[in-house]
Amino acid sequence: MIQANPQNWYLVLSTILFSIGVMGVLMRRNALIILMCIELMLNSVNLLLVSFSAYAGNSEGQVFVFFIMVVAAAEVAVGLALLVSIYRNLATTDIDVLSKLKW
Amino acid sequence: MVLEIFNVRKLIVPALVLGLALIFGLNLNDWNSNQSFFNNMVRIDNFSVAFSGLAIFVTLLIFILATDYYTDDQNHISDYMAILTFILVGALMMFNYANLTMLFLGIETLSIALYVMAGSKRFDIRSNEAGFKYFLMGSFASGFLLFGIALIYGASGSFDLSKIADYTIQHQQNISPLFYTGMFLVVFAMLFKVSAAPFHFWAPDVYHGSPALVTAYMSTLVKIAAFAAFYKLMSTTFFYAFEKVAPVLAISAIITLAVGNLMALAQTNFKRLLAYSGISHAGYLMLIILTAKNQTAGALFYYSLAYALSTLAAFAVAIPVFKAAKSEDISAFNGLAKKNPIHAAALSMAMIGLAGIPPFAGFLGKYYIFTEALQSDYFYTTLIAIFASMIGVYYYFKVIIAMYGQPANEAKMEQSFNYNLVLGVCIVLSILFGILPGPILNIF
Amino acid sequence: MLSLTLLSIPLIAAILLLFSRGNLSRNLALVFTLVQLVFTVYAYTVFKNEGSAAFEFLANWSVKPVLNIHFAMDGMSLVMLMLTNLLLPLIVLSGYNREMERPHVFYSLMLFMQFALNGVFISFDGFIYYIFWELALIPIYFIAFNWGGENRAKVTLKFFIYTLAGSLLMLFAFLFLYNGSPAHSLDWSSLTNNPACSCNQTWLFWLFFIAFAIKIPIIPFHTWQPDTYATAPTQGTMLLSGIMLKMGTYSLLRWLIPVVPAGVAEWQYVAITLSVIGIVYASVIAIMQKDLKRLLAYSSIAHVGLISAGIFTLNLSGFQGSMVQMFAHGLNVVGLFYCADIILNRTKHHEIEGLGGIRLIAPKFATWFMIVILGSVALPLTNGFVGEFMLLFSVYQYNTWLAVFAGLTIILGAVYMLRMYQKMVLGTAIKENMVFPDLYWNEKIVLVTIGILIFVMGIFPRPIMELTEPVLKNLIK
Amino acid sequence: MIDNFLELTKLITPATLVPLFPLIGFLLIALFGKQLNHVSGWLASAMILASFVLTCFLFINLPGKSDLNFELFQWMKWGNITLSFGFLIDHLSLVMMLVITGIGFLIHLYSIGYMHHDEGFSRFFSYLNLFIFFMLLLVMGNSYLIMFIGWEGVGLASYLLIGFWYKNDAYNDAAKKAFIMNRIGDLGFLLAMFFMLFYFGGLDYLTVNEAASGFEVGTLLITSITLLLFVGAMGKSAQLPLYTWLPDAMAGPTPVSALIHAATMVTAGIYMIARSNILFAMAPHTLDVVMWVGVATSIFAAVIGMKQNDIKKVLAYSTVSQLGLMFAALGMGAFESGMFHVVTHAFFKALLFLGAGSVIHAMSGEQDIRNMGGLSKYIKITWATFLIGTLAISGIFPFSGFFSKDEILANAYNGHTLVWILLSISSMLTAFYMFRLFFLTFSRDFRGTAQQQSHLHESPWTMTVPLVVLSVFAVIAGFWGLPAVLSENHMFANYLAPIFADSKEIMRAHPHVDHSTEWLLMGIATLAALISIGIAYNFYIHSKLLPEADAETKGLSKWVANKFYVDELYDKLFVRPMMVLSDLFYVLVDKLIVDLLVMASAWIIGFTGRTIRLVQTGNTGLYLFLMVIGMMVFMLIQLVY
Repeated sequence: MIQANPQNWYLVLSTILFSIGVMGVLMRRNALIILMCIELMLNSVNLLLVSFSAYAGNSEGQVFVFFIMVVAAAEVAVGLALLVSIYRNLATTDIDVLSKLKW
Repeated sequence: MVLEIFNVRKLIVPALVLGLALIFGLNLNDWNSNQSFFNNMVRIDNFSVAFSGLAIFVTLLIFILATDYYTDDQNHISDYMAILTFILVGALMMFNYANLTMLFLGIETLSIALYVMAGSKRFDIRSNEAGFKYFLMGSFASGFLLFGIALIYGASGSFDLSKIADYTIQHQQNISPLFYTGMFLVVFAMLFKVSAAPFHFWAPDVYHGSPALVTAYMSTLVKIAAFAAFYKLMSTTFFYAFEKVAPVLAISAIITLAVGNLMALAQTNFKRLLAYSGISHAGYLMLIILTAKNQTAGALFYYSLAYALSTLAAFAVAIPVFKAAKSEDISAFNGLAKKNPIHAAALSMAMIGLAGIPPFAGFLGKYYIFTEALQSDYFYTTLIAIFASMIGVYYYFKVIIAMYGQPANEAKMEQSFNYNLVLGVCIVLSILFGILPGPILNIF
Repeated sequence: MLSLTLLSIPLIAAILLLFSRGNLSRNLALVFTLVQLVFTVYAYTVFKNEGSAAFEFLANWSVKPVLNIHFAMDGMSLVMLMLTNLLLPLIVLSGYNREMERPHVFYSLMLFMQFALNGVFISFDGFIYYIFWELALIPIYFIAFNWGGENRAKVTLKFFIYTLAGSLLMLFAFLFLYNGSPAHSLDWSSLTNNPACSCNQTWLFWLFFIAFAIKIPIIPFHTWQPDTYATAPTQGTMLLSGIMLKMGTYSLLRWLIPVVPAGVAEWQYVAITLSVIGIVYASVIAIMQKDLKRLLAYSSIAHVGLISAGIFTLNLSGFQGSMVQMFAHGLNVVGLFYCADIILNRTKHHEIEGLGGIRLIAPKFATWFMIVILGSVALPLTNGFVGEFMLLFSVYQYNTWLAVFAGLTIILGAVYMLRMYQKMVLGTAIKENMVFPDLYWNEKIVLVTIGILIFVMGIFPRPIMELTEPVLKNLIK
Repeated sequence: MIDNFLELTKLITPATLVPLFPLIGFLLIALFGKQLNHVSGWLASAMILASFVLTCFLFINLPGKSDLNFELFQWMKWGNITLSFGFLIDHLSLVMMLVITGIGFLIHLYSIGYMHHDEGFSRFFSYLNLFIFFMLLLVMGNSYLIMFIGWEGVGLASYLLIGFWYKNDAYNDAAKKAFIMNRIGDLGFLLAMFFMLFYFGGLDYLTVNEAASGFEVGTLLITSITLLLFVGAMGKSAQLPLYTWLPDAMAGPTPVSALIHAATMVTAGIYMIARSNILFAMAPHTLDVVMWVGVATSIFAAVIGMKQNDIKKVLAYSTVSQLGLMFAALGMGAFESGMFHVVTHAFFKALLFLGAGSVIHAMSGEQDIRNMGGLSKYIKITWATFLIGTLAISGIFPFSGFFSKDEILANAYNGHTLVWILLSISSMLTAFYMFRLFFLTFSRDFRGTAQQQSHLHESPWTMTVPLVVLSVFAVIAGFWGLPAVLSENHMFANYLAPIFADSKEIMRAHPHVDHSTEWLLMGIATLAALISIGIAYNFYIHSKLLPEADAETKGLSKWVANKFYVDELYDKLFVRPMMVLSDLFYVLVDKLIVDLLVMASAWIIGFTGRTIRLVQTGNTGLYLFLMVIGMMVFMLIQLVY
């Protein structure tokens, strides 16, 4: 299936996805959306790994994807917890507000 | 290594300490036994044993500090200790990895636990901020790390360090641009982890906002782990592609030195000061990464040890002082010399050690680094590093001046055996290794 | 082994002193410094003066990076050791009737300083030398800072960073040499036998030179010095001016000249010119100084300017003269600062104006003060003359006009010293309510010892010259 | 030869003891002054007497024309340079030693009386002994270096003694001034020694003279050396332009003025040139300089002396003037004449000073001659001896000054007519102001207060005996050097002949003036002196003139009375600028420029730190953005590479 398309297509696609994620992180100010953008970055990596794995013919890449998914889940859990905590204290999810620590 | 399931709260720390001591012993047992486990996911060699030992030792000291640090917060102590232990687990993985998967897992285990610890003062908005900032930037960097790993995988077809190295050897003339891009992304991510410029922005804020004990842990164990992992990567996997990345590393080292030392000058918050000092030390350690081709693990280890000892000693004095003064500013140290001359002297020694002045281990570490850097012909980088250490003296001595030159404040500092124990151990070892560096310097 | 003994006595003493209190610490410090003096004298008596180093101690410290320990003594080291270990008991004794906080820490730092200074003078390996060089800085910083006068935090920090900056330059030079030497050896003999490529010697020279110039201090690297001398407690100032700045001049002879001979030869003229300008410049400034300790500080700059000028002439007169003068200046400046301290301590008045008539009530003090001043203005038959004669002669050998210019020191020195003496000690204008008891017993011992040595050295300078002659002759080659 | 040698070695111990006695005296009195109290005066005198006796012993026993040159120990030695501590006893040094110990002893004796009531009695004598010690070193040394020790040492003693009454700041200033001006000269001396050490390889007279003979007459080197030596002499012997310290030095007790600032120390410069006669003989240009400086000083000081009203100041300027005369003699190459005048001058000037001291003693400290007068009635011995001194210095036959001065004038006439005229004028002026002084002090009526009058008394015997002894010598000393017209045997010149033989050869001395001319010259000199005395008599006895008060002095005489404002000139030219320079260096250069550069570099670093710190805004978005920018830049760098 995957091999039906040239490898570079996957590369370009996941790079574009990754870039979208990066741009999202950079441009959005809402912490939740940023979180989602990071997820997007991670998932673009997943796609890339899977495609590489398929082309290279070994399964290591796919195993790695599972790790990433697990870690991403954990990360999101922690991130959301922190976000909740912040929301409780500040009643906002705008990351620009988080600038008490500076200089 | 799973030690978090305890009910008797008071016993947690002693038990953990005991456990750690046990692991420390077990770990040493592995000296000179090169083995690999789990399908070559983990490899134990002298490098990893030494650094594991160091990490465990640091954690041990941190735990000793933790007993008294968390006296007011007994309810969550088990959680804290567990998470701290997780950080150690992550760090150990970062020393032992033989596979990029393990590197990734180690970094994430360590980082996620740290995000939590950084934000662990739930009702303190600063702590929240620190945790969340760290989390955001950390996972952002993880994204790059992963993308880089993926690209490397794509180019070399493996996550295994030695196989990747083989790939670079076999394709010396035509290494795929994918590989280089991946390598750069991984290097960037590692630079982020070691808080090298221009990826250092998180460090001051996070160190500043986190609870002091976590800051101590971050600035010692986490930094050491990141550097050890980075070093391993550069000295083995990327060994043959090193020349490609060297200029970037050199520039990064220079900026790091400049930024860390210059920005520290005007700091008033002690933790923030140590954060910048940590950045500047990252700059010196970057010199070791720069010379990784020459197998300079000894320098890395010695410097890490020296740095960890001095920093821990500083925190062992600072934490009770902060508690007493209810402030984390340098002014909290005002007049400490009158109230607690011994503590003041110890903190002075720690600061002098950090500044890299003999007879403390910090000096010899720097000396070693500089010799290696010069040997690899990083002439101007070394010169800049030397200038940077001149600047460094100023802000370290700011603390000393506060202790000896300012009138004492009211706050009374409580004495605690545990703090003093850690302090004593750190200072004694720091002098000892400064005077008798042989065994440590030539460990590898 | 003797080298190690000389190092260990003050170190052990420094540690022991931390556990003593009050008067006990003073007595202990005195005893230890005297023991150290005895050992030094013993070293002198058993030393065979053949131009090579004796009492060698060699050990490997670390394999990678290559660190070696090499202690030894030659004539030059011995002279400096004698100076150090002779002055230390005097300095300790000078503090006997002074109130101070935490004397045990103070004296412990002082002995630690002695340890470091001894180390500097017997180190024959660049690395270990550098360590001792830096080590000496820490105790004096704390002495000056903790027991200092007004504005101490700022002043001492400036001092510390300034001198450390210089040291780091030297460190860089050593690192470079380490790297350049095939065996990675910083041993003195290997450095001198295989000098660096002359293409590098220029900047190596400057790195070393600036490091030493700051310590000495040579104009224009001197601005830390007057402030620090004025602020530091007098005993600290004695250490600084009596011994520590000799580290700089000694190092010129020990390290700079043999290690980068081509660089020295090339830049000799700059170094001499700077030194000679420093002599006149500092003397002129001293003339109108209002603060006593500051005046002495500038006079010290002038004197050591002559020493360094003599050293950079690279002839035997200059080398020999500098050794004699280092010893002499060490004694004199300690005496001068002690006299200053006696005045400051009793009158709480540190300005030259507004005091006077001390001679009326304290004639003994006035007399000994005068004797020390005579040594300092280089009256013949005092120690100052021998050194200055040889040094000026060496400058003359280099360039006649420079010698004329440098020779102004004998005029200007008299001008500022006598002016100060007249304003503070002579006359009748006694400050109101001034209580000025004449010399106490410890003050008497210190000043009389110095005073007698001033003449003994002035009349019999030969032992010092004989001690250093073989070493310095080798240096000329 | 062997006999000679043995005889000489026997003399080493006494020769060494000569300077040792005063040193011992100094140490004893310095250490035990309090316990010794007034004994210290006698002790000190005894020490000098012992030295004097030993010197006489040496004088008698020194065989023939030989000299005693021995080394005590090596002082400094480095490389191939050896500087030893040794003595040279020859005729020249013996003459000086005799003067120093002889007159020194008398002045010590005198001081016992003079200083009797002073609280610093024993301190005074310790200083005096110290002075004698250094002065003996100066003349006995066998090298320039030893001479330099004495040279600076007497400077020190002079400093201590001028500022003896240290409570008075003006005295302290005078002492300081003396020391510093001497040091200016000393620098010249020092540099001369460097030249000698460098080119001749040693500093002892033998080496120097031997090495110098290898050079040609008038070479730059020898000229430089001699000029520099002369700078030293100018400082010590108060010649233009370094003379201003000597009048101020009268702040010291009067015996000090007599001993140091008239008889011995100030003549060190003449001794030095006489000692270096070979060098100077080889430098004709320097000799000219010496001569003209001497002449100028002689006239200049004499003019100032005419308008001084302080009894000691008059004598001080007369000393400067007489020293100028001696230098003029040296400059003409008449070394022995210069030395002869040193000796005679030592007697009569010491006599005059001691007499003045006696007057001041009688007047309870008054020094202004306008407030004296008629003292001849009260202090007869002083009056008589003072008269002898005044006649001697004025050059009246047969007093000693006549002979020595005449010798110099005769030398001047023989080749330097202009100098002869100028020196004659100077002599006339001297006679005038000395008799002005004499008349105003001793003749006419008493002009002081009644209280002073009631205290007028003759001094004790310890003071008068030295006066009498000195006056005897002031009379007879001239006969040691009778001019050729009166005697074939010039004892003094013959005695010193071996010393100056070589230099005479180098200079190819002028033939002596013939007898008739000499008679003529003597006549002119006497006549001139008598005319001056007459004028003085006319002014101050006949017309009963009095010097006007300071405020009334006007015009030229005000200039003269104020010493041509030389002190003020020096103050403006050197002292003030030096002070301004000092402040300028300190405030502007040191604090503002040098230190500012240091602090500015620190500040720039700090400022950079404070500025770039602002990047750390705390905004996560910015951080992330910067990180990405950083990555891109790094990638770009990589591509460029």
